[in-house]
Amino acid sequence: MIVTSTLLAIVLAPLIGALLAGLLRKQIGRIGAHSVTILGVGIACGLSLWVFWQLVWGGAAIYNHNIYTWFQIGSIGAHIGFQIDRLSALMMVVVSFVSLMVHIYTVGYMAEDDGYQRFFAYIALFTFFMLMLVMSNNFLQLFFGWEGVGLVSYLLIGFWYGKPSASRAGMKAFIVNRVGDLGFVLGIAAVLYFLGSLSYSQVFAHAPSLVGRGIEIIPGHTWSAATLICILLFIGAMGKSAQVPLHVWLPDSMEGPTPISALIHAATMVTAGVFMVARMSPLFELSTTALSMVLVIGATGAFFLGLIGITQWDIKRVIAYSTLSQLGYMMAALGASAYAAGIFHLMTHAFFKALLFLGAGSVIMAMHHEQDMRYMGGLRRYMPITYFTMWVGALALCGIPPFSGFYSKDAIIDAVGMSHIWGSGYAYWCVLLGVFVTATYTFRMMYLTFHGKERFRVDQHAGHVHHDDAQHERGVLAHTPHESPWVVTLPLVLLAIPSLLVGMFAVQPLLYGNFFGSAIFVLPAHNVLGEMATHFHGTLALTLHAVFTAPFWIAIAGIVVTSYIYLINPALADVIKRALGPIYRVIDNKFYFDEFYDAVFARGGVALGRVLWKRADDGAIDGVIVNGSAALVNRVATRARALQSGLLYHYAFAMILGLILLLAGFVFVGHA
Amino acid sequence: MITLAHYIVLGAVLFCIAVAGIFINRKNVIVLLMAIELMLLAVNINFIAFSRFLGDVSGQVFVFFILTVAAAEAAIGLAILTLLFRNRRTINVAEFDDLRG
Amino acid sequence: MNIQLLAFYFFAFFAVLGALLVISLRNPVHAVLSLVMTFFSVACIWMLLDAEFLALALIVVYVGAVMVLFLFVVMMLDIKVAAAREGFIRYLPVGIGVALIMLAEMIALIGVRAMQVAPPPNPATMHGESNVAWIGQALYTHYLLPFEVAAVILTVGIVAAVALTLRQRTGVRHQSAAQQVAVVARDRVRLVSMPAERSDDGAKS
Amino acid sequence: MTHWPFLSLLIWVSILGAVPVLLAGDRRPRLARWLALLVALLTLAINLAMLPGFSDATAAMQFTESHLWIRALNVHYALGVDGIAMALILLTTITTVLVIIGAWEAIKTRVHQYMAAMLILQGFMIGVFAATDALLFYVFFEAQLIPMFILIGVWGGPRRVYASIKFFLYTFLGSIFMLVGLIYLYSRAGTFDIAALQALPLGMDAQTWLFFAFLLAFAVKIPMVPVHTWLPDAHVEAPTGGSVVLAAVMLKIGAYGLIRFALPITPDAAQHYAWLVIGLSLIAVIYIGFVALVQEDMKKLVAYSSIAHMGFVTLGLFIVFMLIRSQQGDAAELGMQGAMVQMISHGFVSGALFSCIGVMYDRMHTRQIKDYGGLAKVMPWFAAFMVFFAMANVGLPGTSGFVGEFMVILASFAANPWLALLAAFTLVIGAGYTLWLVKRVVWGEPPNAHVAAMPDINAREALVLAVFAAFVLAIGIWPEPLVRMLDAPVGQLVQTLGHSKL
Repeated sequence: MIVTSTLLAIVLAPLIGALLAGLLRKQIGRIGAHSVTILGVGIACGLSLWVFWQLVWGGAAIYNHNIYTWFQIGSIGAHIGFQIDRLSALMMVVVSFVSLMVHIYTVGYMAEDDGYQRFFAYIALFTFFMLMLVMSNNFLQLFFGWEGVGLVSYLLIGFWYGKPSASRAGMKAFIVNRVGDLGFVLGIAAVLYFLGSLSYSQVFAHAPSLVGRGIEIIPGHTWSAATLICILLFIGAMGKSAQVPLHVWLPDSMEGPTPISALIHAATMVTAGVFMVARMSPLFELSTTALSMVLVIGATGAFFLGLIGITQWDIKRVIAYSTLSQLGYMMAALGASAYAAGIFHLMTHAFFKALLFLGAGSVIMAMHHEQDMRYMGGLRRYMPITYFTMWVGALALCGIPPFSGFYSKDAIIDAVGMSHIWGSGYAYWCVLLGVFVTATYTFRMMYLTFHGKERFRVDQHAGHVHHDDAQHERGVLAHTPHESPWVVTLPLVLLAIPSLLVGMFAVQPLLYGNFFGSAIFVLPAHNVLGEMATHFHGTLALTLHAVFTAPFWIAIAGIVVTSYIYLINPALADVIKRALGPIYRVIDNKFYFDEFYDAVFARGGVALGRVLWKRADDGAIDGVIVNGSAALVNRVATRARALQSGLLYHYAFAMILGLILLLAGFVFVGHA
Repeated sequence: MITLAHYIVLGAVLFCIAVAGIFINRKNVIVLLMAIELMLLAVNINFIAFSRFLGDVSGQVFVFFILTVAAAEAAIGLAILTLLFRNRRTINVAEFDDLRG
Repeated sequence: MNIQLLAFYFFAFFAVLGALLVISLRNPVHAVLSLVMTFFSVACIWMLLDAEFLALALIVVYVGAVMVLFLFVVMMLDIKVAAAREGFIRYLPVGIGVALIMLAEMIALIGVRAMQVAPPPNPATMHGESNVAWIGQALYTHYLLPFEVAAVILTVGIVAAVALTLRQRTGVRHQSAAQQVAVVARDRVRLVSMPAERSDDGAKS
Repeated sequence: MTHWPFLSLLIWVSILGAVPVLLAGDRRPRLARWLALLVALLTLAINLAMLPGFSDATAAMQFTESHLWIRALNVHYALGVDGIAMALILLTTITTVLVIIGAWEAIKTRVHQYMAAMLILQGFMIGVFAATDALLFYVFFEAQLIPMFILIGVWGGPRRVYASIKFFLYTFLGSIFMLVGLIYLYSRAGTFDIAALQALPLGMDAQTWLFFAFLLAFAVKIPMVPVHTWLPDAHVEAPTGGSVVLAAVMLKIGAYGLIRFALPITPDAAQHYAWLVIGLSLIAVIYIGFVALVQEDMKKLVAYSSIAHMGFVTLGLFIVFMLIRSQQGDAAELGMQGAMVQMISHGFVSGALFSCIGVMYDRMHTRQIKDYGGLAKVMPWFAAFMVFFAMANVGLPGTSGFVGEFMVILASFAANPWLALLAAFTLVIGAGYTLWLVKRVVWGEPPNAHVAAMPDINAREALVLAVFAAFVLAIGIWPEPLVRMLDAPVGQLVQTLGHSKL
């Protein structure tokens, strides 16, 4: 039995922790700050697990109740409430667990930072918003959480606000997300317009009525209502989940502290779009057009954004592009109607990507906040725990059986391959080639960081000024790198466990066991997972069968090539780079998305604003109309002033003239 | 028999003479003041004539008030004149142009 | 033509003549005297209109007070007649022209013929009272407030005239009895305490 | 309860309360401040005392008073409030208290006159909202120009004379047309009673003329594009308190006038020309958004953003006509509610933002964005408030700024998806200009020693900002109480607009 007070405790515990840490930061100090927030998130995590257990094994019914009315106007009502089914419960567990890990990790990672309490307040607040998002039973609250996590993301990317690049990246993230939200809000409006409610249950109940309804967006051109709604909602997901072409904010978000990159920009927030599309499956199923769009955009991201990862030198940016690529995989799964596969990959990805990021953070700490892989190498001797756990994550990311990533990614590739909707052929090639790309950038990163020879030197006299990057010579460390403290390595280990195992245990129930029940709706015609289930003969068989499939060998090919280049023949990398000159440049410049946006939208907007302000507002309205009329009055008055000679007899004369005219008027006009 | 027209024409004639006086004596404030007195007188003739021919006392009462105000006006006007003359040593209206902006 | 009409023309002639002289005479004193003549003639015409009270008031108040005031001022001020007459000839045609146009218009407006009405019986005597009583009745009942206001205006006029022309002359020596009486000893004598000189210096030198 | 003349008390306590404040004189600014605060708190208390007796179930006027004022013209001193007016009066009384606290140390010259002007302004503004007689409304409407004119003209910045005259003439120009309209209505109805005027049947020609007369009068006040250019100048030159009241309350008077006059008196003309107002509103949202983006003066930026936000109010008000035409009563009500909530919310948000700018101005005596930076480092509490209000300005869910915009966007989608798209564009452009401001002012490193030495907000400033924040948050998290208060009159208004007068 799930009761309201439990759910309230889950969302409010992190919020209270955040408020205490944020508002009373002087009073409670550093220890107090991390204690209250870890306690709050711990409560949320424990209760989420309990709720999950209740739903899956305890036989509890789906919870769907409103807590209070947000507004009620006529028949249009907006409420705050929770809908807890297996989908949201799974998300709650993932979110609160990863968040808890990140909280613990942060104790070590941010130990020397001035904004310690602020940081804990932010991430606890993030947990609150994210839980509100996944637990919502209506679109309004979904949007509340959606924007809330966006806000915290903005604050956290710009956490080191002294750095101009950080605050700019935060702003960029928020504004690009807002472009997506524009679509999302319109999507919500469309849902309300066509289906008359904001509550999931009512919307989904009425969803079939959308079939056949259309709207004339352009005169003479009728659009299917379902397609319109889904595309608008998906635009929102594109912003939040960083899909092409709204992905540009995510790499820049690496300006934020590393725990944030793990929590927000890999494991949870960016997957909100995936979660949302899965939640809206009853709507998306109605529009094959929208599904095609999801599929094509997701698959494009999976391959092309992964390519960029190969050229990056910043360890966090490599993982960031990897995240973009994996988000593309999830979206592609959704587009192929394999919602469960998408969510499955979301879950495994949350674990192993958080692991990779936190591992990268551990490396960065050891390297005294140096993120450039050109100054690393050979670190495996100094930090064994980080090294091993990161390899777990890397192998999971590449989809090597039996690591968790294998099960989810394999399912996605199969599902895309089985899909028959428009664009599925293209998408299949993208996701297949994506496997190669993934293996390449992952192994490149691992080799550059942990293997090969050390490309840094230790100088006891250098770098006494710790955070002063300007005077810091690159590649020179004050101390030998050493393994991180237990608060950092503990989360690594705790995350490595599910990264390794969760796939194995979850693949059967999650993909083929109708785990989500009514939470996800798939039309029989689109049911690729159902089709796949017929070929499914147990987890072990699946794992062994992997050796006979294309993705496995593609991944192996990627690994072999990368190993050869980075371990045996490092000079080859430059040869390839030169050989692929123009293509390399395009990829290295991230397909020129940033340059294009900056020139067209950022500078174009400012230029347009300046023209409107100076020309239209100050020039036309104020200059011509407002001040112009004042000037006209002035000119007329200057003329008229000549009449006021100041000489009495002029006035007397004027009076008499007036009198004569008056009399003449009476005489001639008549005095009847 | 004296008709109403007689009185009114007399008033008109006096009024016009006063107007002409204002015109031709534009330099001499005293004559201007006297022309104004003449105008008031002309108006008063009309009032009294109408009062008599309409049998209404209001006209005569009004003349009474006009006389009062005219007396006050003459007193103040002359006082101003004296003041002006004391300060400017002239009564030439053309030189009183302080109102000119 | 009865005697009344004759009297009217007689007084009207002198009134107009006086008016013409007012605006054309060179000497201001003469002009004022001509104005007196006009006022007097008009007062007589008012008599013909049975407005005895106002006729007498005109003579007493106007001729007796205001005109004399004019005369005072004219005599007091040393007016340069030549300068004041400047432009007389130049503006004469305009003045006459304007006056004639106005006169023509007024007469046209009056429509002389339309007003060829005989005077009704004297309203005052109809009520069995004199003209003075008749006006007085109205003035002290119906027009009481305006009457009081008129009184105030006159007072203000007097105050204004005095205030305008009053001036403080500088450089005139006169004694102020009030100040003399108000003097006290403290103001005259100032006691200054001075330390006594030591004679040490003197002794040394 | 209702036999107390609460509304008269509100108005006249405030106006007459200015007298002792004035008498405190220039020599005793402390006394003047405390007296003014006392009067403001007293008005707030009276206003709060009205709440228990106020019923949100009815659209009828409550707390009504009526006395014959000018017999010859059948003008009444008639007061009364419905939910809309009540909400706005509450906004007024709360804002005034905060403004007086906010001006505690910021105003140094002629404190007593400043405080008195503020109180008188409050009285007049309450009068505008409470008047149920058109002529009384007009009198208050014009009267409140005077204290504002003085506030800008005396305590303003260097170009205060230009700004105050521009402000005065602009508004005056508009209200002349309203007066003509009212006189015409009086000649038809023989009364100035607003309810009677609303019931008056009018032909289409008369409605058209009247509609444009009212529109011009109130569009200047709101202000709508293209008669908005007085607002940036007035804001830039006005003292902080003046800006706060101007943005928080006075702009609402324009929209309130539309609700009371233009919409119900001339529904058919409004219906016919709704496209025009909707077009201008969208221009306000987008065009002004771009203009706000490039402002270098913080106050100008917030002023332009006010115009954009008020664009949502007019959009919500007139979208109703398109929805009524397509038989979507609920959506129409949603749009109008959105406009109302947006009004109240904008009152708090813009008031708070101007207060924030005032806090900075008191320390640095400049409003240029380029003079600031890195406030998060030197004034952490202030930075927290500033970011919070910026987020409210952006329309983040959970703040009041979101509620109204959300409702209006939902409603306009029902009218036409393209309208919703253009309106929702504010999500992006609004975030653009607000966050860019925040980035340049709050984030980064302090650009000079003066900024680095700025002290954080004191308890008094924190109180003002915290109260603003509390309201912004409360409306954002739970708008239902506000919506309930507005519901009955809004519902009735939508009903009225549905019936043609022809």
